[in-house]
Amino acid sequence: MPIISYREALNAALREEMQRDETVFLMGEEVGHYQGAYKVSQGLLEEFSERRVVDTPIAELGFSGVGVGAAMVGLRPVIEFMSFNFSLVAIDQIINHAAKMYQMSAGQFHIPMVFRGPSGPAVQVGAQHSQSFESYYCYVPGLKVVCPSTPADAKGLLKTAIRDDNPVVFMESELLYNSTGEVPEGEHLVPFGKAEIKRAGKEVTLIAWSKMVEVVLEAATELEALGIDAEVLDPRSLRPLDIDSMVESVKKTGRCVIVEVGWSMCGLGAEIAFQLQRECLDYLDAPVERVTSDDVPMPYAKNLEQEVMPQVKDIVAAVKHVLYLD
Amino acid sequence: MPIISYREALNAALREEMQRDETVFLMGEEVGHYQGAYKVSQGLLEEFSERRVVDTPIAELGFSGVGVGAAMVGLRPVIEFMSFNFSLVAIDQIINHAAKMYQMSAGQFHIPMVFRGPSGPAVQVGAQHSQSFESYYCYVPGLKVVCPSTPADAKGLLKTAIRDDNPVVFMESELLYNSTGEVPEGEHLVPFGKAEIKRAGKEVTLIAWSKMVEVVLEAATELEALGIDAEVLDPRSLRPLDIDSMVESVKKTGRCVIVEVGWSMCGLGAEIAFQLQRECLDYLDAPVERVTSDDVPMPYAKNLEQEVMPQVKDIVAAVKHVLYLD
Amino acid sequence: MLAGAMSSRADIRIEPDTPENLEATTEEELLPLYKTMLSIRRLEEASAKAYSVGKIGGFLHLAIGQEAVCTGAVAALRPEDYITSTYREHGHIYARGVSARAILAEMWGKKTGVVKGLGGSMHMFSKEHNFLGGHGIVGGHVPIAVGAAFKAKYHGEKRVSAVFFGDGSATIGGFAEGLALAALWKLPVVFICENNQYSMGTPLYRTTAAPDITQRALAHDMDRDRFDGDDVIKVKRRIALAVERARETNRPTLIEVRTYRFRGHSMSDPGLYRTREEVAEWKKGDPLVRAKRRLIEELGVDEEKIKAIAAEVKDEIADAVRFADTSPASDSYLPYVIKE
Amino acid sequence: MLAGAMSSRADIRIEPDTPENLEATTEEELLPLYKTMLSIRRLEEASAKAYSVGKIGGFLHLAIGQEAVCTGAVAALRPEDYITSTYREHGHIYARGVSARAILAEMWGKKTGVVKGLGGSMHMFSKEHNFLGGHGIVGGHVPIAVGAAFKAKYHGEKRVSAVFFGDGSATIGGFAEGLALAALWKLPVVFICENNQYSMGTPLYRTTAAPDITQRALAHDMDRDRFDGDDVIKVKRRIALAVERARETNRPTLIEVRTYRFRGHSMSDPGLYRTREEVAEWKKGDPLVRAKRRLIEELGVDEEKIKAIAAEVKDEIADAVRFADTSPASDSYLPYVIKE
Ligand SMILES: Cc1ncc(C[n+]2csc(CCOP(=O)(O)OP(=O)(O)O)c2C)c(N)n1
Ligand SMILES: Cc1ncc(C[n+]2csc(CCOP(=O)(O)OP(=O)(O)O)c2C)c(N)n1
Ligand SMILES: [Mg+2]
Ligand SMILES: [Mg+2]
Repeated sequence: MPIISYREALNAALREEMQRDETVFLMGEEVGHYQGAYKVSQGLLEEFSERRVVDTPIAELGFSGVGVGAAMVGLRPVIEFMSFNFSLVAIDQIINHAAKMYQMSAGQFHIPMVFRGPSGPAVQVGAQHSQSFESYYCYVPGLKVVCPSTPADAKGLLKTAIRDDNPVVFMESELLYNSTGEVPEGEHLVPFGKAEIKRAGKEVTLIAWSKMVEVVLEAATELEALGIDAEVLDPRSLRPLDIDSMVESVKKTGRCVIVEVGWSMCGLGAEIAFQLQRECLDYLDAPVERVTSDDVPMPYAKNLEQEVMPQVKDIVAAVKHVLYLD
Repeated sequence: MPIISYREALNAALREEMQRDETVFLMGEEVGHYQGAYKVSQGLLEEFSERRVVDTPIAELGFSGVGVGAAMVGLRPVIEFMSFNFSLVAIDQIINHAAKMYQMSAGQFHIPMVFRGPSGPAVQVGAQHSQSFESYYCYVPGLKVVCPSTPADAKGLLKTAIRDDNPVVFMESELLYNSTGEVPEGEHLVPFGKAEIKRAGKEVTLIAWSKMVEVVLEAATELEALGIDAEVLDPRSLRPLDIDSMVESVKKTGRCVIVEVGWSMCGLGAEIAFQLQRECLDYLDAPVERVTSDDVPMPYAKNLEQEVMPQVKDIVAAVKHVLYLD
Repeated sequence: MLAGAMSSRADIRIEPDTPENLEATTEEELLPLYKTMLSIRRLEEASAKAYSVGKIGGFLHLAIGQEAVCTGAVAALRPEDYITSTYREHGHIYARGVSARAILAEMWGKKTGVVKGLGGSMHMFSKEHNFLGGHGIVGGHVPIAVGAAFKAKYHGEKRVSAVFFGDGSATIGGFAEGLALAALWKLPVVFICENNQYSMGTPLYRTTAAPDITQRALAHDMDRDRFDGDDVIKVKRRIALAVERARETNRPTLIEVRTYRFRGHSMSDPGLYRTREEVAEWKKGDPLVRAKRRLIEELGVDEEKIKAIAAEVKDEIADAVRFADTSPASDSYLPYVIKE
Repeated sequence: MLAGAMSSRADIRIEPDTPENLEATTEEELLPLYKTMLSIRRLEEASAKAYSVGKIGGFLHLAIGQEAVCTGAVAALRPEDYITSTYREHGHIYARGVSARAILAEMWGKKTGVVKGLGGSMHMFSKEHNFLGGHGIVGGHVPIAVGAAFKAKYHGEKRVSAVFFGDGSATIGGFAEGLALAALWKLPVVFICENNQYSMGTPLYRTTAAPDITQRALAHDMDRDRFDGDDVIKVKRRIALAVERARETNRPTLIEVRTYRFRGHSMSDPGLYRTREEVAEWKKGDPLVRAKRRLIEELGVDEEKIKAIAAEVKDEIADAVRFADTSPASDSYLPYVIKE
């Protein structure tokens, strides 16, 4: 299998789906002539022309709504946010329009549409550009939410998202664009709602998605050196959420740490923790623990930014805590 | 103590704070000449003039931003959303601007500001007008979030909110505007971060806020008839959240049901459940359970709407479940 | 360097190009439009009555007094053209061909409603009629309508997207962005502002600095038109000019139609912000009265014929009320959350 | 009824009223402005260098080539007037009086930075200087600036709020709403669009249907002005007209200043979307070169004097770099989340 980057994997998914289905188009700021702010859409304008690779003005609310309207009447829009931080100015279209159209119209109009772009902190981009809004989109019935952590998943999940008949919020990680891995060529579809066991283990279950999978795997290696055998799960799609796999794992290990790069209060990890204690309270040898970013707007200075984000050491400490080793 | 409505209590808080502090002003759609879409601002235009009771065009993002700017330079804006459903078009100002200004400016500019208005379902107002976004605002460091359930709290918490030096998201319930209760006259301040025990009990802890407190109290009465002694807690402010009082109660009862009118996934109840299992896992005789609205956009038809929302019977069933009586 | 020269090709009003007898009509044309307007009026009166006895819940926004706008505009469109509207959409969807039965049953929250009781008064949709809603967020539907036009151009269809919105919606960002994108991308959209002088209780002068909404088009060198909406034929003709321009050249137009709602913003609004005299003055321009007068006085239509139409309409609405009354309650919301 | 008559008082350009010798100046006026521009240029060059060796992280947006706009505009304002800007704000905050030391230390992420290393290049604030940021969300800061003007009018202060934004920001809803509210409420705002021809890699013609941004003012009968931004004196004079109108009459103005950034959008942008020739052409209008030429050729200033200034500036920036280099790292973010 060829080894390509997360960025290239996304690019391949877009390209293949646009080749496959003439109704798929890509729209967003700098997606065409500039080849994408993060070069995810490199080469697509050349191949598909301005008709299907549409550069927009800075008007997220407007072009998201254009996507919703186009989806209602038969196109399959892929809307790129230059960053999910900017989805806040467009969130009304996602939540009040895209997510509700199918129900409000009693099934007459469905919205086969993808909202995608980088999410989460990058490096030192400050308070307004470092946020994670998974839990906002997971909250809303009518939406699906996806967060790939590897190049293979990036491709397979994006292809699935584009073929899905519902609005899918597809959150990439800017910090992963350059990461590489084996990616199947051609038809490679990763289903929603199936977690992947990234590492099998017996003593503690670690749950993470997107960029945090990498950090957690690193922590697992460190834990191994300490003689602690961690299982690592990546849900991959957050809504639908494969709680069954998590429950199974926690029933086995009896302990769980959920790691996310967003803030703690009302983050998705809280939801997972709630469901886990509901499904396997009697199996829990320790409370479900969470590692998140600190409860502050992201500071610019590098040293502070690192302190704020979940570190390997924080994960190791949390695992020791649920193992009562601290 | 005089008995007045929730609406009148809010009105009194606004009036008193505007009398007390000349920098407080109210801004929003229909707040002035129309006397408020829900008449919360009745009479204020007459008393304080157009200078301080400002009717706006339909431009939530714009006037929220005007509030943020005015707050930076010394005013204390109270921004009314005709409904928190419309806060989605303004949410960028709340999250990216109001909540972050104090930190981005390293303490130079703070934002003494209230965003208020009705929240949650009313009666048959459909998918776009029936939502609850507590968890969105609770997620964000820099914000405070308040949800009064009684006229006395409505007054006391709004006065506290207006005097707070931080942006406060103050979510009222349209379904409570006509509810009445004793309200202290004049200086009545309810602090943030202090839950209230609405009913003492020994066998199960019920947690709810806003309109759901009423429903839960009704359920508690039914439970009493069944011989089940429930304790009911209303956190009143959701951020800061008085988790200590909840922990204390759950340590006593060993069981907990959290009731909220929003959706389940990533609702605030999940966060509370997470914190409870973390703080008192060993005291839990059953998993923390939640009762929420069904995971669907709100349908219009009355019968369906009622099915979707948490009912007394759902709460009773959940309590029976955590008591292993089902 | 010298300051940039001032030039703009935007200052186009339709008037100079307007054919002489734009408002001339015939019985064949006007009579069915009159009937449509009458049906809408009666349908909304029936809704008001039903609301007062609790058969309809939630918000109910009537457009009584504004019937010439939706009726004339829809008549200027072809069935394949898209229509998107606000929560005040009963007239638009009816004019588009959805039955009074399906509309009333919807408001009654019945399974037989046009969206099975899931949407109610504010959220009606009909795919069969290319009717894209029925939306509750001010401004939110505007880019959606632009999206429908985007698709029409994408496929090279000669299909127009018409979007209705109120005067109060002309300030919000969603409208501004939708308008800008349509202008930039040259999409076949007709933006129709039903300026009924108020957004809820707020008169126009308290929502916008300039009273002419179509000045918003000047930012984009967009074509625009502005006229009174009391004569259904004039509405049809003037909007048809924009529709055909959109169809043939993909050029969007911003249109402001001046009109008036005779009742409150919604059923809970007593309308204290306007004087009786003001309402009475506007009622003189009642589009139904005007159409009827034209039929009788100008076109020599027999009064009996008009009475017969009134009777037909009465029956139609009575039948629709019975249908709504006797239809089964809406019974499920689950199938429409996620499409499998 | 007849269609509404077309009338608008908005089509005011400053030009007709412009005093004859608007661009005339003296050494006393121009020399300090030249020095400010030079300091900004050197400051940003130092930033670019520091970025390339990793002393600065995140996004770094330089305004090299645009110095006459911030410098001239700030010179047209009084210290008590408010200024709000975007992420491309180094020039504005420097011209406002914040030291190169505090600015560079901020970008270095140091405790001695103007916001203690918490904001970085994009988010600088100085309450002492009535400088309201440094904002990263396109359009988001525009209503905030309107809010500062709201407060000025609320208290009857004769205080103006100036807001800077890019050409690419003229389409987003936040800008549209901010503009509309300022017009409606007659607030003392000066909206200054720094039209540097591109939003990131997108040229103006791909972001807006009409090339003249100030046409957005026509919607609101708002005053407007539009001119080239290569001469700092012209910028100062033209903006001063709007500032004084705002101060005296609370009337807002939308101004578009045509300018050009010589470098990429941010440090990661190689600027492939423009030709070498295009950049070279615009560099002929370099505001520093122009100011220097005016000083020497028109005002007869001694070249030595200018060289002395250059040396002073060099020292100033070198000192600031040293200061930033040797300052302690930023050490806490906790105190600034919630104000107690
Ligand atoms: C974003 C948003 N803000 C506020 C409202 C509440 N609201 C509903 S209708 C309305 C007035 C709209 O006036 P206008 O656009 O003139 O339309 P009309 O009702 O007169 O037809 C308001 C404020 C809303 N639905 N959406
Ligand atoms: C709402 C939002 N969307 C997108 C961005 C990403 N972005 C930052 S700057 C920029 C271009 C802005 O161009 P312009 O307004 O012309 O200002 P300039 O950078 O040229 O000074 C974009 C797209 C953003 N910061 N905010
Ligand atoms: Mg109106
Ligand atoms: Mg620009």
